[in-house]
Amino acid sequence: MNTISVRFFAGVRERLGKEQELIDARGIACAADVWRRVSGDAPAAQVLVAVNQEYALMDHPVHPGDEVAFFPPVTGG
Amino acid sequence: MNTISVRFFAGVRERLGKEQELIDARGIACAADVWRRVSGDAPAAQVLVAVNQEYALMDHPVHPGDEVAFFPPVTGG
Amino acid sequence: MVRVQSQPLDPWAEIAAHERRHQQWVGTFGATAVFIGSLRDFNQGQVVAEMSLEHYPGMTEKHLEKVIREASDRWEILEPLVIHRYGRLVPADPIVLVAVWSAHRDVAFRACRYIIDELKTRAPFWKHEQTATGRRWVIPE
Amino acid sequence: MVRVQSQPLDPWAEIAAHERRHQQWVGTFGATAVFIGSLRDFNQGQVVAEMSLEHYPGMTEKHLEKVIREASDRWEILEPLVIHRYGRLVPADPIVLVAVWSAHRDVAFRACRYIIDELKTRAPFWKHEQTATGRRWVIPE
Repeated sequence: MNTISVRFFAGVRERLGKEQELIDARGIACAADVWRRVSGDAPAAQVLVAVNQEYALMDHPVHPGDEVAFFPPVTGG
Repeated sequence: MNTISVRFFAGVRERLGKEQELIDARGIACAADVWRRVSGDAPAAQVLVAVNQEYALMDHPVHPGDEVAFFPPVTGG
Repeated sequence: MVRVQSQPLDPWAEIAAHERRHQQWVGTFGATAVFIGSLRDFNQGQVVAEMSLEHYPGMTEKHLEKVIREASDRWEILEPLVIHRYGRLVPADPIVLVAVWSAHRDVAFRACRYIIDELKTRAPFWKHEQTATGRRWVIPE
Repeated sequence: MVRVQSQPLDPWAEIAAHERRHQQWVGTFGATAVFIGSLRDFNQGQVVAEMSLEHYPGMTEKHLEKVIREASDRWEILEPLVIHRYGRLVPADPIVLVAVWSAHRDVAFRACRYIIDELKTRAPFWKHEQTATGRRWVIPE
């Protein structure tokens, strides 16, 4: 399993036009690397990150088999 | 109607052995006078007073036709 | 709405009925805060078998209506629901219900808390407990 | 107990059912604090016709369970009930329910408030509103 599963929600999902993506783990060290790969952009302040379903920072390490998600600020409740 | 209606609740009712009493308004100027008349005692700190169903102090004026009540600290809710 | 009753109190049914009575509220509130006080079987070091709750009819209702008016002057809330039992209760019986509807969460919480706190410290009710060692008037906390 | 569901939510029936599931609680709690969040028909200057609520399945439940654990570590409470809707909602629909049972009033209020505040600021839900002028993602308050 040399891949990373990437998920997108809400405005981020709409903007990138995808819900989910499997990427090759080679060359990926942290969440910011994942973001650059899937968006072609630099990390943006208004994009939040979760690694394995827990909030993380953009410099959080990412390993093969991890699930990384990107989404805007939450509005539940 | 030259009387004052006096009511007693909870521990005060039990101690005085009465629920209600009509007293002559003559000689009564304030709630403390009512208390002395019905209990034979000086006003006590742990006895609360209501005049016409509103909290009052012992020196609150009392007039013929008023309803005066004495009771211990409340424990509702 | 204020009600003081000796009949058993079903808080969840009462709240649902209050909402049905106010169909015009539909969509106008985003927050409901509710507090229920109920009888514990243990209090101040003793097992409680049952309780009898005395009140001052007339003054109780006046006082609760005043507290609701104060809360409504202070915060933007819809008409709160306050129901309080009196008479004989057994453990687990609901004693009091306070429900507040508002556009906003913070307001609903604050107003609900205000009403129950004022009720507890000022509404003319007196609890008389039956424990294993006899009857006693409950002392305020 | 945490549940995230697309079916309509009847908060009062859910609370009553949670109490029935916990017969062993009878007489042990004296205070129940409840918060319900529901969909208003007006938000941020616009009439709201309907809403679609997106969430992150899996992370949502994990997050809510963590918040409940934190509240239970911090205060003496019985097992709280938290239910959150997702999917399509119309105005007046309940969105979220938080119910907390405790021996004491202050604890019940604080824990209930903590859970809903943490849920609002951190649980991965996103509101998408349909207004007269189109669809829009709701901006956090």
